[in-house]
Amino acid sequence: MSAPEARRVESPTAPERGEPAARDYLDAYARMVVIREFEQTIHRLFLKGEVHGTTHLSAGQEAIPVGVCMALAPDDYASGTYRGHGHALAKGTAPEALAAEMLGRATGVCGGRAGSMNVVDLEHGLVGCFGIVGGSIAAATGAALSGKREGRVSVAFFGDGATNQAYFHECLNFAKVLELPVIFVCENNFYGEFTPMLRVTGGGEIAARAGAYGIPFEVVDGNDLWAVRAAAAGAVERARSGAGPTMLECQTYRHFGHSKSDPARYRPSEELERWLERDPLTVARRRLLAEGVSEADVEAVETEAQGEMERAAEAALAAPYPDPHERPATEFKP
Amino acid sequence: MSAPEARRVESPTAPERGEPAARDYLDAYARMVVIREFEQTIHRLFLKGEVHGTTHLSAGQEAIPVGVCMALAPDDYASGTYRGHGHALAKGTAPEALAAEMLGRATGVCGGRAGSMNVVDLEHGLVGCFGIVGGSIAAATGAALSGKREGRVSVAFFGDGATNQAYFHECLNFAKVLELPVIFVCENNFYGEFTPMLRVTGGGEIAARAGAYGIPFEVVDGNDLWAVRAAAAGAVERARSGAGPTMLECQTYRHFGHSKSDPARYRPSEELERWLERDPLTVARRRLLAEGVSEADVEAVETEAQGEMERAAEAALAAPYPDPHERPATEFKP
Amino acid sequence: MSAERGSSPGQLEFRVAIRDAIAEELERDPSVVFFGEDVAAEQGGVFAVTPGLAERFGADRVFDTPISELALAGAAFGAAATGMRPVIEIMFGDFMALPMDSLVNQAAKLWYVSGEQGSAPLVVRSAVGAGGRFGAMHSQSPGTWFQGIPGIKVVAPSSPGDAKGLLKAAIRDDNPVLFLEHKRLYSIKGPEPEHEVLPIGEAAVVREGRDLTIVSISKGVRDALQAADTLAGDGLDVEVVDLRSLRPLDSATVLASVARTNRLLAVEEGPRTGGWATGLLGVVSERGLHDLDDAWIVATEETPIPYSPTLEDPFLPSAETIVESVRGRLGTGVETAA
Amino acid sequence: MSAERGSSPGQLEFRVAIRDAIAEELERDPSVVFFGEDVAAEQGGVFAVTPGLAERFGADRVFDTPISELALAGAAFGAAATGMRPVIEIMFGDFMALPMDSLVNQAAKLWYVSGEQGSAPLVVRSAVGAGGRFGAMHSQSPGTWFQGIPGIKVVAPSSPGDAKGLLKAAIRDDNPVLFLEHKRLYSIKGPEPEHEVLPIGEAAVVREGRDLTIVSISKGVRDALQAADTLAGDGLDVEVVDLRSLRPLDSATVLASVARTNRLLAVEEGPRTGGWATGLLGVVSERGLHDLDDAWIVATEETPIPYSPTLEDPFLPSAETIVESVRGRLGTGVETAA
Ligand SMILES: Cc1ncc(C[n+]2csc(CCOP(=O)(O)OP(=O)(O)O)c2C)c(N)n1
Ligand SMILES: Cc1ncc(C[n+]2csc(CCOP(=O)(O)OP(=O)(O)O)c2C)c(N)n1
Ligand SMILES: [Mg+2]
Ligand SMILES: [Mg+2]
Repeated sequence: MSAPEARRVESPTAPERGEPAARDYLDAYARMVVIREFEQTIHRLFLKGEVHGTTHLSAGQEAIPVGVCMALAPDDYASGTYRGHGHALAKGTAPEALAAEMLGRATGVCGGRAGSMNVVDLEHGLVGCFGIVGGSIAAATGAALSGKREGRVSVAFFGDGATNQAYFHECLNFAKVLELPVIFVCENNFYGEFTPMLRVTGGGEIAARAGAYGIPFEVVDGNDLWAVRAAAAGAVERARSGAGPTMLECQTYRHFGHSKSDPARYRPSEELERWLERDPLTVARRRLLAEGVSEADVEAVETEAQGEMERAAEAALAAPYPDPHERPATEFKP
Repeated sequence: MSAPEARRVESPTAPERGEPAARDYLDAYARMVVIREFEQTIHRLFLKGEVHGTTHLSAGQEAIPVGVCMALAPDDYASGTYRGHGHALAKGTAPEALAAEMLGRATGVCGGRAGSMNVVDLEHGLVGCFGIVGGSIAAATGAALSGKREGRVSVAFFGDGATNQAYFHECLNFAKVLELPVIFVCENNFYGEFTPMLRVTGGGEIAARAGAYGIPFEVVDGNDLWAVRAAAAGAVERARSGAGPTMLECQTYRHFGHSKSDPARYRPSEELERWLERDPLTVARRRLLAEGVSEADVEAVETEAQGEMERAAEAALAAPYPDPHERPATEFKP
Repeated sequence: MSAERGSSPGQLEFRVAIRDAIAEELERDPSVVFFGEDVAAEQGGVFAVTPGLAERFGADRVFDTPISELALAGAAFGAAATGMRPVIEIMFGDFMALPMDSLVNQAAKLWYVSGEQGSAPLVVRSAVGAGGRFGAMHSQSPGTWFQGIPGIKVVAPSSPGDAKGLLKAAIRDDNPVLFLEHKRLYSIKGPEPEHEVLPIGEAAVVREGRDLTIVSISKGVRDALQAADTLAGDGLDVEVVDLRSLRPLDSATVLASVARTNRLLAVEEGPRTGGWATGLLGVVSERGLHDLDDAWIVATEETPIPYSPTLEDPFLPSAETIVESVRGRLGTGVETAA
Repeated sequence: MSAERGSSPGQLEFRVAIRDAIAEELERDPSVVFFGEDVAAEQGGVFAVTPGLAERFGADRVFDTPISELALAGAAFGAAATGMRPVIEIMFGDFMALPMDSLVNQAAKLWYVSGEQGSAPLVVRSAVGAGGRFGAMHSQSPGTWFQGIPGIKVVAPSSPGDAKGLLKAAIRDDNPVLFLEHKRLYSIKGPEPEHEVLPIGEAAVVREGRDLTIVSISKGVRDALQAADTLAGDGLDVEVVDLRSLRPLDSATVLASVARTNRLLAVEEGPRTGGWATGLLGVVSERGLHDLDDAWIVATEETPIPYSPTLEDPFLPSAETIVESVRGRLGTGVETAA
């Protein structure tokens, strides 16, 4: 049983929309590069013992959070997963604050308390990243209750495995019944931890599950920034206009194993290769050039992004560890 | 928003099957009458203060458990709900033991410990009735793990409201992935407690949710014993042959309010009347006569059933209350 | 405030106290919303606690939900994290295991784990407790399941006045609060509260005495008070402490009381093993061992809750079993301070 | 039995002890099945506890499931009620709130509520505990959430030998059992158990002493033993009791120990309020108050578990903090029995 090639379904719902300019895609590409660099840096730092516990890298899936966040306003809400570095970075968390969090430093976005799996960045509308599979779905559904009043949209990022969780079912139905402005973005990378999606997913069609709740859905090439953004823009429009939730199944693939200790031997090597050829960075780069962006401009943002990440990592590595005596914890908000 | 008339969908999956004889339907009708008498007796006894706490009557829904159990072997498994008197009686629990349980007597099927909402009768394959909405779905799914080894089928009875519960989603997917011999029987009576099904059920199509898991489904006229039995027989055949789970959405209506204290004012009176005209007992009686069963034979089983219930109630009322000192409870099975 | 006050003036019914608290906070603060299963229906939930609220505040503020406890709590979490103050109803406390992941791993953790960026000001109301013949799945007191969860408050009032003041405090609290309402209290009446809000985390000495401290919470406090009256006839002067919340746990009030009476009885509607009552004795023995001449517990058997009246009644603590236990433990010739 | 034994003979690794126990019971009893998330994958779960079992026993006996903890527990319940003996894995103890309804309201209640018609012989294995930098949602010890639930046993071994004997007992037990495996024990080694099964519900005096009883469970027992060694250097003769299960709670063994030592320290990896440790002190004060000269607790702060090493390390009880606490509480001039 191996993952099928991503298939693309034309959006039946997306109307004609003002397309972003090539410059916007170049910026988005830069953000994707930052995420890729971030993951590679974290991987290196993990092997050096600087990142503790475990960590789940999202390399290969960058087009999804970046494409979705292109369609959002800065004060829209989002929630992510333990594989959440990309979710946070796309939503606006500074690489340095995020890296410092991974390293358990006092300057981390959560002061070193959260670590890799549980990042929260309320300032940037990131309600949280959730170590519990499916938790992000609830958080975004609830944020959409606020969003409905405020004209804000809320996005839940989650994996294919999460669609078998209680949270998925109850929250999608809840959101539909209340017509909440929430977008359920499933990053279908065709595996849970070590178990192929098709082996544990009755029916095998993730997006179709949304249909059963009366929620419009779309299957999207999750490695194509343009496709993700377009689908997300349609969903955002629907949400803001009061038409309720949408589900996007973005098909993609993770480049690393599930977590730090996983060599991912359960994946056929042809499958991996096929997907590596469709690396979302490669796809985006090619498209940028095809759309007339110059090689020099592309290289410039790449260099800039790499530099940004290097500086962030250095600053994070230089930051102090938190001192429990200096900042005594409280159980409750006073 | 009011409940639609039950619609009937021809089973796309049910092959030609050996039909039971008219005599079998007459027996089944007798069982339906016993259930109806049981509910009316419990209602009376509740008003007299003999039944304690609360109780949920299934009058109006009798054709479903009886029709499903016609298609089962005696040692197949089933699980029911707090509205479970019909589930237990159809599965084989003696009316006297069940009535005594409602009355909190020592001779109750659970010794008076369970009461109306939590009846268990393992001897008759009733894994349990569950006060927690959705619990029955899990119990039957698990029993189907045993059933798969033993050639037995397992049935979960549950309501429309339960299809919004975590248990529904996780267990249907689980059962499909493992191709378990389980039949999910949704008794769609178009209301949860006081809230109309359509107002809290995204998509509004309960059976269609099964489709999203790749589970074959059928929408059945739940007030027609023949229709229920036929659909159940198809599902049982599929389960026994290794073809996995089936979902039956049996559309029906409860005659009483949700529980003892509910006058059910939220239901339009035309709606209630429309459904009362299609009382499953009336429907069955008419059909029996049409199929050539004599009025005398029908009356005979009616009288017999009423007598059976009367004797059961009397015996239950005469039974002693449990004495905690006589039979000290243990937390664990020794 | 509400149309349905208790008949005699100043006689506040427990369920009306709850309703009024919600209504007043809905009125006061637009960020408050209230939702749950069948709560907006004409009946106002299965215990008729909230009729009229939906009509008064509209479907944006008060609404019915699917039977989806996990989504209820999850939605409340996400809303609370983004500025709202949701009050949700989990119909029976027994169902509290279903939304528990969201309460424990989302709501309770936001404040600390986020590095204090924000918190989840939500309230979970739920009907708890036995004695109504509702059987094993509709009678439990889930307070103890949550007492050990840092970040969530667990409140259980024993009187209408406290219910109103504590619920208003809970809704204004910036942290998640479980608010447990004993079913057998819904119809009792009592005076209006003296203050608009009652701070969460303060136990109350509801009766002063010199010979024995009985500590309880929720309905148990009423039983203890009744038992104290009876025991007064024995010449025993009983002090009664109402914990009012299991977390925060106001051990200081209990310790101060025990320092005066030197004897402690904790009465819990729940099993002894793993309950809050043994924990309370533990706290006192850790910090006040030398004040303690005696300490014990009245609790339930270590089984699920039975249905039959002849099983349920003796299973539960009551004024009678408290009196019996005190007499048995202290003897008739207890040396009193008098 | 297993291919992957610890390198030196007789040196049983904790994770292998678990694996062997499951394998031996699968072999012995055809009604035993084992399922969970990624447990049948080549790796044998995220802690590499169960590699090889799927290959050896086949997909009918050992299989992977969807990420559906509630269905896992529910399916285990229904299977157990109908004659099977399912062993399931809930990957991290923190996820135990998701299946809790099935465990509490289905499995734990069947025996009693059915009037003893049958029971639910299932085992829920789960990796618990902090110290691995897994953060607030992958480090909790949910034993206390379940300690107050009649009808379910809560077991947590501290050594490979106990793990094997207790897990085999759990699988043969006719009741539901939570079997909590501390992550930081997986790689430790110890002797094979002396007996095939170790009865559930019996605490063990793992070190005898006359001056102070330290009670703990799971990894805490190892910390206590290490602390006892250090304190021996101070001239303090410490007895260490391993509870081995929180329910049933073997208070008799603790009471007997305290009757000898007159001092009790309970060490819990979890918050003090609502934990099992305060409860244990409570049990002792109820039944052994007059044996007690001192009693106290080493536990965690009342917050979620932090990620950063400089926060997590001091947050957790350890041999050092135990020693420090004993020295602080008893002083250097503690009057010992010697
Ligand atoms: C409720 C819960 N169960 C199990 C886990 C352990 N776990 C972490 S990630 C994961 C796989 C998730 O797969 P998917 O949803 O597809 O997301 P992906 O990791 O592929 O991004 C599992 C089982 C968890 N964190 N939470
Ligand atoms: C988990 C849970 N939530 C809420 C309830 C309270 N409750 C009991 S019956 C009921 C309505 C159930 O509706 P449905 O599933 O349609 O079954 P019906 O009562 O119509 O047979 C509710 C909300 C419960 N018992 N369990
Ligand atoms: Mg995945
Ligand atoms: Mg219904």
